[in-house]
Amino acid sequence: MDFTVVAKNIDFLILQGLLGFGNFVGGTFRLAIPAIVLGFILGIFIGLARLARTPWIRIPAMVYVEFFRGVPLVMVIFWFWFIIPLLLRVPLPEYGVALTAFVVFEAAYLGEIVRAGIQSVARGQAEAAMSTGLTPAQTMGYVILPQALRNMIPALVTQFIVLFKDTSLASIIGYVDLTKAAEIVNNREIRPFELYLFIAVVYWLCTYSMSRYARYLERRLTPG
Amino acid sequence: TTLEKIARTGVLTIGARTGSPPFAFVDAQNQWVGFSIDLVEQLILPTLSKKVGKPVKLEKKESTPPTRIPLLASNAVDLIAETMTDTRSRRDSVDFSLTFFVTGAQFLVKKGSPIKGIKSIAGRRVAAQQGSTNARIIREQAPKAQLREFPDQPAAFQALAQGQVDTYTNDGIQLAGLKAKAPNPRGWEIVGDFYSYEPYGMALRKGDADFRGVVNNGLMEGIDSGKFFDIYEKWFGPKGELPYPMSPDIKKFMIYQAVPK
Amino acid sequence: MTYQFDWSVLWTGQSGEWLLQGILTTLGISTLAWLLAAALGTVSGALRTVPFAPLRALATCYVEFFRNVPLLVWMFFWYFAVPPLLPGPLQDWLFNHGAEFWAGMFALGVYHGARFSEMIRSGIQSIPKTQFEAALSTGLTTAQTYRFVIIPIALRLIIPPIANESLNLLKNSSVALTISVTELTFQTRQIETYTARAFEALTAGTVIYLALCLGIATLMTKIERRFALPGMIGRVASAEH
Amino acid sequence: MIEFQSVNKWYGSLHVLRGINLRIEKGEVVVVCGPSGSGKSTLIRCINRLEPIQSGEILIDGKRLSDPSLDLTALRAEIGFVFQQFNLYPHLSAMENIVLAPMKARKISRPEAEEIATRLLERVGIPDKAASYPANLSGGQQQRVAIARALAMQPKIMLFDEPTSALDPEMINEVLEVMSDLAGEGMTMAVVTHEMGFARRVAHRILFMDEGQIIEEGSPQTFFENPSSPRTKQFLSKILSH
Amino acid sequence: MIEFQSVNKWYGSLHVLRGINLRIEKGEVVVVCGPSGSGKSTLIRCINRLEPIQSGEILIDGKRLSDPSLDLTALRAEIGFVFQQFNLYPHLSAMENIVLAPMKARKISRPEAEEIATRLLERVGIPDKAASYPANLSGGQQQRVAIARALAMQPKIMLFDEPTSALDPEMINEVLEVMSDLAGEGMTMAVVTHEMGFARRVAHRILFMDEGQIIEEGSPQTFFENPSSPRTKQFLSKILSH
Ligand SMILES: Nc1ncnc2c1ncn2[C@@H]1O[C@H](COP(=O)(O)OP(=O)(O)OP(=O)(O)O)[C@@H](O)[C@H]1O
Ligand SMILES: Nc1ncnc2c1ncn2[C@@H]1O[C@H](COP(=O)(O)OP(=O)(O)OP(=O)(O)O)[C@@H](O)[C@H]1O
Ligand SMILES: [Mg+2]
Ligand SMILES: [Mg+2]
Repeated sequence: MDFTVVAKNIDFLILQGLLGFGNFVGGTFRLAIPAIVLGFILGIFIGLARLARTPWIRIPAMVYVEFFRGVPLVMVIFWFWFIIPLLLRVPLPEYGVALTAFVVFEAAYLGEIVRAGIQSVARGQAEAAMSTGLTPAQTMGYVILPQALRNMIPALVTQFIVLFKDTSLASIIGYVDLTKAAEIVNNREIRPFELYLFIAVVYWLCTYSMSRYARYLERRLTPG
Repeated sequence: TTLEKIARTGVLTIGARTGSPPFAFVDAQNQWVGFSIDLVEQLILPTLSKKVGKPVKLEKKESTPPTRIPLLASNAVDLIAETMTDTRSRRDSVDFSLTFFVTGAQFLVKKGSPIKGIKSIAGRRVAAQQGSTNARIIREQAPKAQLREFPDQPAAFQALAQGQVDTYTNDGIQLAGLKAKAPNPRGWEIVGDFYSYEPYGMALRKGDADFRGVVNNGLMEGIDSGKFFDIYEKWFGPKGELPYPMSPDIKKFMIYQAVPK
Repeated sequence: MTYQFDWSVLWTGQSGEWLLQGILTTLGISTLAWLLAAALGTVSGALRTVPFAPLRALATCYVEFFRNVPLLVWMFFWYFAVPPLLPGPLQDWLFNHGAEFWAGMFALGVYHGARFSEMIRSGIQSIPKTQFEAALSTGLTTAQTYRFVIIPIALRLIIPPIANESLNLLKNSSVALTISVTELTFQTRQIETYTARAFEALTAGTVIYLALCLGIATLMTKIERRFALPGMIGRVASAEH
Repeated sequence: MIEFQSVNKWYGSLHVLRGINLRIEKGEVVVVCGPSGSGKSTLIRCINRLEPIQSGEILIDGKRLSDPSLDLTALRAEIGFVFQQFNLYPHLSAMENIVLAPMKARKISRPEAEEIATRLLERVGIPDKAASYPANLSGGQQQRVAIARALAMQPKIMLFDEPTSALDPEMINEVLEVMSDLAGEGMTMAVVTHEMGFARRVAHRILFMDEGQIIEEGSPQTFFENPSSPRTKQFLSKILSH
Repeated sequence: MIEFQSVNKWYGSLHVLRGINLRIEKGEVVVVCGPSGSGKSTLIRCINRLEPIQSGEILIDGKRLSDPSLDLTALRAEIGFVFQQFNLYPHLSAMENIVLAPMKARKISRPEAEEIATRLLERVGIPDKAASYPANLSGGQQQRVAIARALAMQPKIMLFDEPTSALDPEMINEVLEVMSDLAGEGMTMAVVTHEMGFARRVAHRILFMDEGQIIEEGSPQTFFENPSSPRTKQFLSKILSH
């Protein structure tokens, strides 16, 4: 074990790989954070659509979810990277492709989380809100979602952790995230143990602190 | 066509690898450099600029064995400049430029290994790179070998170093690169005759003769002017990234490729 | 130029055989890994709810350690780091009998076991404490209470999230190609290598995964129906929390 | 005020309301009782259309609930509903629970809404609990906040579905008192309850439901002292005996 | 039979049982009542050590619960416990709910256990529900299965924690009747309940708890007609008034 290889390349690994500052399009955080935010927004719509009464809203949402949950993410990235430009006949930037693929893919999972979160709020809450004269939209916005959100936190964080680690799959299209950065360094230095151990620790620190923060958030958001 | 597109945008996009020194790799300064990148930058780009009548900028995207053909097909890149062997079946999908490097497959073994070449690998565990022509040839010519395919060099080399496999086969030049980088270069040997012929060419979209002409002209002018050999010297010469002198045969082959004006 | 599709590459030559072999390997490694994950997940999930703190801590360590590091890293770990620790003869035997397959299986099983564990824990914790007490007070031991009451109920509550996670396991088995397991994704790449037909090969891969996943999902829904707690079908969605 | 005209309702194949005809006048207090599953909850939930009906008609102040042009949200604002399980919003304080609907549905300014809320909290006897979250209130206090929340919209009608059955015995009276006060002030009320003391004291009329039908109906006096149906007698004997 | 000797229990800093001294004789039926949070549940849960105590001693048939060599599982088998929320195993039928413990803890063969279970189901009045799952039983039926399940281990003592408070009014009597029968047969029973009719009819002794102490104790007659503490009077007035 010789960790000088890590010390020598730490700026590349952290700045380029984790944060996305450098010569290459990349950065684990730079992809994971917008992807979860946008994916969550899309996921809310999908989750709501899955609960809709009208079949022509519900069924497409269901198909969407089932489809994307049945396909490996690598395949989705691949399709977005190659097929869409082929159809549109314009090359797309890697970052845009990677982000779109993640958002579209994650939205299927996040949509399920949103749906479960909403369903976990007692039915009586919606009835109580409607019977005080709130519109369905107001009921959703002021009463159901705030509660659902709290219930969703554990599942959301788990998903975020998954996404955070999955960004490494974007390397298939040359996106330089933490794993890819380690791979690049490894290609040059051939010290896989030290490098992979190091990124395992970095991943672990990031995800573990995320799940700790989530637990704190959950407790803070529990009234009383 | 590609030329029209380049004329319009002023950009040539190439696909290259980040991890196959010295053809294309990320160096210690985190710059993306290498032999095949230099060829494009110094030989093809000037010809191209002349052809379209304005300066052309170079852009690089990463390509890997599974993505390089789709990258071309989807117009994401215009030219693949990496260690891609020109084969007949690949010519069904893409066109190739002139050959810019020639090598052949060999074996990397621990010093003192009984493996001496493709004849002596029956029953042995052999690592190869996923998607490479070598894996395919081993399968056909030495069906008794136990083949293991790894997606990248370091993983395959690791498997070899740990004894998971008995040998790693790849293009001789790649093995030489690997050996030079290894923590203990003297502990390794590259053995066997070339059991395959691996001419590297640059791939481009099929049926785009004009663009191919420009690429080939660039290479030929480089060969004519000797600049091609200077670049080779820079990367493969005694002071280069990976010393690997060009044999007289290959040098002749290169020169013969450059047809008269 | 437009790309000319040629679907025949999927059944001419060895492609069909490769795909079939890929499917079998994918199913094989996933099934074994699933069994391992289910066993580890059930035990550690149950341990995380017992009143005895050291056992709980042990199980928590397992979960936090394994699920927070990318699977890829675990693949390397089980393939490169573990075999050298084994006794020589076993090492040789392994290397000659598909070490990569077993390493991949362990990586998948242990990683997803940690994720199963979380679900099983929350399933157990969603069972009211008094249910546990009711069993104890009829004279069952703690172990019997878990065995006959808590775990059977928890398993039924968590079938939907577990079904989901099982699909993830199946899809994640493709990561094993990094340690040269010749599973489905590997084989689609193989076809691509031989035919230079990337789109066709990838389409085949996508469609096969989709079919496998949908097939398993349908099966899971059946199991879910069959084992649903009478009168509780609607409630299970919240078991994730 | 409230009128049911041959109302029928099914859940799937289960016929839960069978040809209900009923008029509740302005200012009237009606208590509904009956065995479990007889359709009491369903009956009052139909009044503000938390449940759709399959045939017949319900009219509120002469407006038909089936009218597609009816503004359901506005109608519901006029009808307060108090649930057995309180259904307070757990993420909001008592005060915020009360002011949410006036502010969002009636567009009343926050200070004004809070003033109303403060008055209502006083009226239900817990002026000091404005800042507390539901989780920190006793059941009786929660139910009183729920009543205040319903009253904040100044409804014309109040519906109660077993408002005391989830409460500890000591807390039941607190809530019944608030309800008696409301009745005393002339609020139109429909109350599902088995608190026969309350029914006797406050109700103008008692309905007894069984299997989706109203099988007995009358003033408290005749209901308790002289029920006509044997089913009612049996029911009363059971719930009054313990 | 059951003896509490200066028992103290804390939840963190909350002192829930304060120096409890109590003897329940064989065959005695004791009813425990008191306001919510007064420690009634905690008191009876300590008897089969579902809750540990911090000081004092509890003895069952002269055996000290604190004795480290005590076989807790065997002890619990002798003490039946019936919960407010029934807590039937939702994945098992009524029959299977009952036979599980005899088969696993007593190692009785299945046919024998089923015979006992059939007899018990008859005794609690639902012989026809053996194959039903809990979700398909009414609350009253579920609670009767729960009682049968506890009886299947042939306990010497039965503990009940508000066994009827989650039930619909009509179903309460079904359960109270089963309990009265048990008491009539000489079972030792400790019952937390607010069913004062039941207490009056069945109890040999009534305890009134407040803030972790037993502040009143006596026969039903003196308890209802002549309570000594003002707190008891106040409590009785509230729960008897509605
Ligand atoms: N959403 C629903 N779907 C299907 N059936 C339902 C639904 N809600 C109620 N029911 C059934 O309709 C019948 C009447 O229910 P309702 O809740 O009105 O009874 P209730 O008189 O209020 O009884 P309780 O005293 O138990 O509250 C019952 O048999 C019940 O099981
Ligand atoms: N597990 C626990 N942790 C902390 N405090 C508890 C716990 N269980 C009960 N308590 C508290 O102990 C006190 C006594 O509780 P207990 O359940 O014995 O009351 P109770 O008389 O049965 O009330 P109720 O009539 O509401 O059932 C209450 O203040 C309660 O909040
Ligand atoms: Mg009801
Ligand atoms: Mg209690």
